Amino acid sequence: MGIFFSFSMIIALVVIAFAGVQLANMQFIFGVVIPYAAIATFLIGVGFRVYKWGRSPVPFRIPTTCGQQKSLPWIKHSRFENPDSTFDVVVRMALEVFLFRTLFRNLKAETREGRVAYGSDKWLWLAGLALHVTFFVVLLRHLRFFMEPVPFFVNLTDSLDGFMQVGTPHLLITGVVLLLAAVYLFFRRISIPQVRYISLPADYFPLFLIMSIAISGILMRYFTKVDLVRIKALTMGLVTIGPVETDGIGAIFFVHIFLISILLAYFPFSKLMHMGGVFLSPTRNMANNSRIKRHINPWNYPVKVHTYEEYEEEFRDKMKSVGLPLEKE
Amino acid sequence: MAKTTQPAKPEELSKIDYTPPATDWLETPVEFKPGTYCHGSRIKYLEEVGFPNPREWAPSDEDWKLPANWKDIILEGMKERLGKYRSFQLFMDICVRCGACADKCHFYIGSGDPKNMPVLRAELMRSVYRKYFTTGGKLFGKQAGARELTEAVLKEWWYYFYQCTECRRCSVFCPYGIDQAEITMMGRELLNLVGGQTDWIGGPVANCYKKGNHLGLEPHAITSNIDYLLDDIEEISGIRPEPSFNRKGAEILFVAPSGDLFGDPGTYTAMGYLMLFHEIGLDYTWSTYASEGGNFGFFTSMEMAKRLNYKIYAEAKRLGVKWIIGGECGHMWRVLNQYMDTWNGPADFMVEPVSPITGTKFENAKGTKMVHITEFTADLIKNGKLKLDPSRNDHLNVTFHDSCNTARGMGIFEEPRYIIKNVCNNFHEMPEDTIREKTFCCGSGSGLNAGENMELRMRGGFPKASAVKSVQKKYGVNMLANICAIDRAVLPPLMQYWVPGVSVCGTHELLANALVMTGEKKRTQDLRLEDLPGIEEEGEGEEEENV
Amino acid sequence: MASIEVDGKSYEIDDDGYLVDWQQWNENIATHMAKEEGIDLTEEHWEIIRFLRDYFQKYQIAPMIKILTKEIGKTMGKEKGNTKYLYQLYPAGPAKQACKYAGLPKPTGCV
Amino acid sequence: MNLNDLLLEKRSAILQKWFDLIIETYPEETAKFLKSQKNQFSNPVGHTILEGIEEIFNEVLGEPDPEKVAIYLDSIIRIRAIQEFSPSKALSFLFLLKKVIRAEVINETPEYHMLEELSVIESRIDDLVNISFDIYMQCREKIYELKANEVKNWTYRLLKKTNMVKEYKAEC
Repeated sequence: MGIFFSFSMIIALVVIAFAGVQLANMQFIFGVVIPYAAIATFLIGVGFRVYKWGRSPVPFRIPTTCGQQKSLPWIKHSRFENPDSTFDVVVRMALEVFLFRTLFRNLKAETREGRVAYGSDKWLWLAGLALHVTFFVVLLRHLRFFMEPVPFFVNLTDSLDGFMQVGTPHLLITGVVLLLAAVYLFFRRISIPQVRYISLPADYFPLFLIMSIAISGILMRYFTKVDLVRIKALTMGLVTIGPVETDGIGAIFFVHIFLISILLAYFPFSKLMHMGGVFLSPTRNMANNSRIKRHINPWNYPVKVHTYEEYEEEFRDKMKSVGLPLEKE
Repeated sequence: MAKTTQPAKPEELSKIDYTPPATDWLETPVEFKPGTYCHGSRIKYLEEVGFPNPREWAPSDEDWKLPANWKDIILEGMKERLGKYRSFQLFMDICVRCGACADKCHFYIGSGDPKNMPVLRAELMRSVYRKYFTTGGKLFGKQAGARELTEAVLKEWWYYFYQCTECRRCSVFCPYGIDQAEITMMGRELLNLVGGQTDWIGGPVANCYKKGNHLGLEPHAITSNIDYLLDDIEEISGIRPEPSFNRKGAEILFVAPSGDLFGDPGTYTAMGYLMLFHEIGLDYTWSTYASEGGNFGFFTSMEMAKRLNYKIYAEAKRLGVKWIIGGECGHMWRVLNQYMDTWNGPADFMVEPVSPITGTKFENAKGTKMVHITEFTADLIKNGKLKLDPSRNDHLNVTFHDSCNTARGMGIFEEPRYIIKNVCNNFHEMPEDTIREKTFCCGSGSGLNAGENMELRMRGGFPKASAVKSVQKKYGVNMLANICAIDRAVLPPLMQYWVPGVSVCGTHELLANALVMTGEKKRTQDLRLEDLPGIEEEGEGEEEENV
Repeated sequence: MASIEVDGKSYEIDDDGYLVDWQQWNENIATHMAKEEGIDLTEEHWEIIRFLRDYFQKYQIAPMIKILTKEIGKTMGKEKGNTKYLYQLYPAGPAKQACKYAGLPKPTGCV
Repeated sequence: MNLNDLLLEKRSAILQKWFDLIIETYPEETAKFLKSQKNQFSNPVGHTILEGIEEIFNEVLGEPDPEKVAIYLDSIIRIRAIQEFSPSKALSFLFLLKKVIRAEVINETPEYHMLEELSVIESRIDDLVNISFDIYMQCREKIYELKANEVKNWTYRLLKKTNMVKEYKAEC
């Protein structure tokens, strides 16, 4: 049900873009106005969300320790699973962000009846990593539309990406892998009942969005052939906020850029904010050194307590009967 | 009285439908079946510490006698906590429902109830958070996974937030480290605002506030209990330690969980402490005022936990001790390691802990000035300060259960293992993904070790029990060691049900069994006054001669 | 909260059947409870109930199992006074009713 | 070919179907988890059921010796005795075997000579159900005993000593 709702939303967006450009030739709106608005929403939105998280203090130091603590000198301390210094924390975060360390956690290969069987999360780790890495590479490659002269590393990525020299223009692996990863994650979400049971429409919408962006991108590159020179002019115009003409560019491009604008605009309101969240999560981004250095809680207010004097007052005679030392006889 | 379910009527029996109702989780209301929830807290316990809305109620009642404006209280409380805890605000926003945590919770594995999946236990709260705190939730309602806060939802919170032992195994497997224990703590804090607390937690909190420990042991009861323990120590070793209480000027204050002064097998561990400290001639004192290391207040609200924890530093300051040793307890050490200094510190009236016997500096405790007893003892053994005869434990085939809080809230793995390996000749580890940071919970932590929810405890403990069963079958393990008072209280019934033949003990009971004390007589019995291995053959009529 | 009727007076009991206010206890409550479960209380029985009442009077908590076995040993003969023998003989004795008879609240905490 | 050989030949298909039917008594989401997660410690429930039904099926085919089959029946029943199942649902898994075998036999061999062999097999399953009732009661009684023996009541267990001595003598 949630799936249908999200899927129909995507179809509607594509139709709006296509109709808007083809029939009402609002190229300017879709090509310039909407992207600017989307980028603005993205920046302000993400900024506000991170600010809102940052505003709430971290009252207690509560890392989840997944390894032996720093203890007696002769006991081996597992530095990156139970960090006690900022450097170790940075390494732990890096492992988390770049290699998805936690999803890799229960990947112990067990041989059962002669067959090597991995824990169920290996596919999630693989697809997740694939999606994020390829998405990053695709973004990197797209810099060539926004920078003049095109920096060397962008060209390098381009050549690396297409090293298989297949077809003209060269088949770029990242685009395809991105689409496959998104498709896999979508099928995983509907095939595993536990995940399907908990999925909300807001989980399907970003997946469909990424898939449609990838498809429209692939269409543009290999099938419907669009005029790159004009597109570069438009994108450079966007970047330098200079004059921009939008005629002579295929509708598919406007669909592509409209969907990307939707993704950017939707980003701060959605679960995609886990990008910022992972860096702020108190169970990962803190060292387990609260016994070494006192962690300050900004709102640590005094509380009503039961003092020793009150305690002795109540039990004085019983304490005296067993010879316990007393403050007041 | 809780309503007893009548026997099923004939026509009910005939249509045995094998597949349970497949309603969406937002709609399936909670059914309070006896054995799966704890009694509601009684008036006396709430009044004693000033918790709101003390009244007569049972969770299975239709009317929970909530205050009229309970909904505003909860939402106002949630708003306040979102502003005070970044963890709460973040964990409400960044879950992507990837399902990596779904099958990692021992309650889900044992009960099969989908709402026990950590992600769904969080969604119970998130769905209400979205409705009242996010624009998307307000606009799209159910489409955005948001729902009204009704009494049925509050009952669902109560049922599932008291079915999570805050063991944090899910936060180990979550890519963003979302910690369901934090969400459960916030849930329990909100429930406490309207009087939603269990009796089994309310009692210890009231006792600890008034009398210094969960059991309500008064000063002379503590000394009397310890006297009886000293009698037994004298009977098996011929030596009678003389512990001191509330003694000013002692070098070290020793704080243990009060469960060790009352219930078996905890009392054997307490005997272990007494014998060890006597043997090394430690200048230490117990305290009848700060006679509780544990903190059931931690299962009600942060403020209550701080009010109970206050006593340890206050007593250390009053007695003028140099530093503190903490006994074998799970939740106690989560609170000490991550909260105590922040609440009631700085502990600058004490010095950096240095072992008077070996001179070792405990750098990892120089802020809080409190050392775990296994750290202290492991250091003693490493420096050869204890004379040990492991053969006295030869009749035991030991495995070690990593308590959740010392494992995931602190990271104590090697210290207890080092001790056990030095005092027992037969030690076997349980399978790799059931121990250390991936340890399965005993199923009864965070105040769920009541009696009335025994079925729930058996479900929660089943994954750990199946790990113990596997080492029992493979190596013949017959003793499950641990370093937590609740474990010592709840693992025996868990073993009786799932793995008969395995008994339970604390680490320092094993140590004291093997400890050769100076001037002790020939040991014929262990701390449980049972014959040691190899004694029967030598015949009963053995006259005592000094070893 | 339920309650029980004894000689025309009603006494409150909690969900597990324990007397809520232990001061209210008197001997015929115990007899009433025992009769309800088909057990008649002998003199030896009363002796132990009185021991528990006195202990609770003094310490405000139930005695530790070790204390009770020692005290039973003194009154009922040495060989009955050790835990191993008693656990063996009564691994599943109806302890719950005994606690109700003596009308004492249950110890709570890490036990 | 008699029924036993047929069942032996179809052994893994029957076990697979029977396992699926048992797992379907759990909520749908959990069912897939119980089926897919092969690790014995991440999914002790599924593993115990799988291991148990294999042995039970062997017993049903061969001459069932009560001790051995009781161990495996106990391992499954002990779990279902504390889960969300009513007694009838907890023991329903044995009747499911009848359903699977009957389905297997009917589409295999319509002739009637299988009938009395089938009744032999089904009567063995009925015996297992009888044993299962005893095991189920033992598990439930253990739970109540554990409840009664929670440490809070330990202290008074001895109070019953004098009565127990009298009752004890009366019984034996």
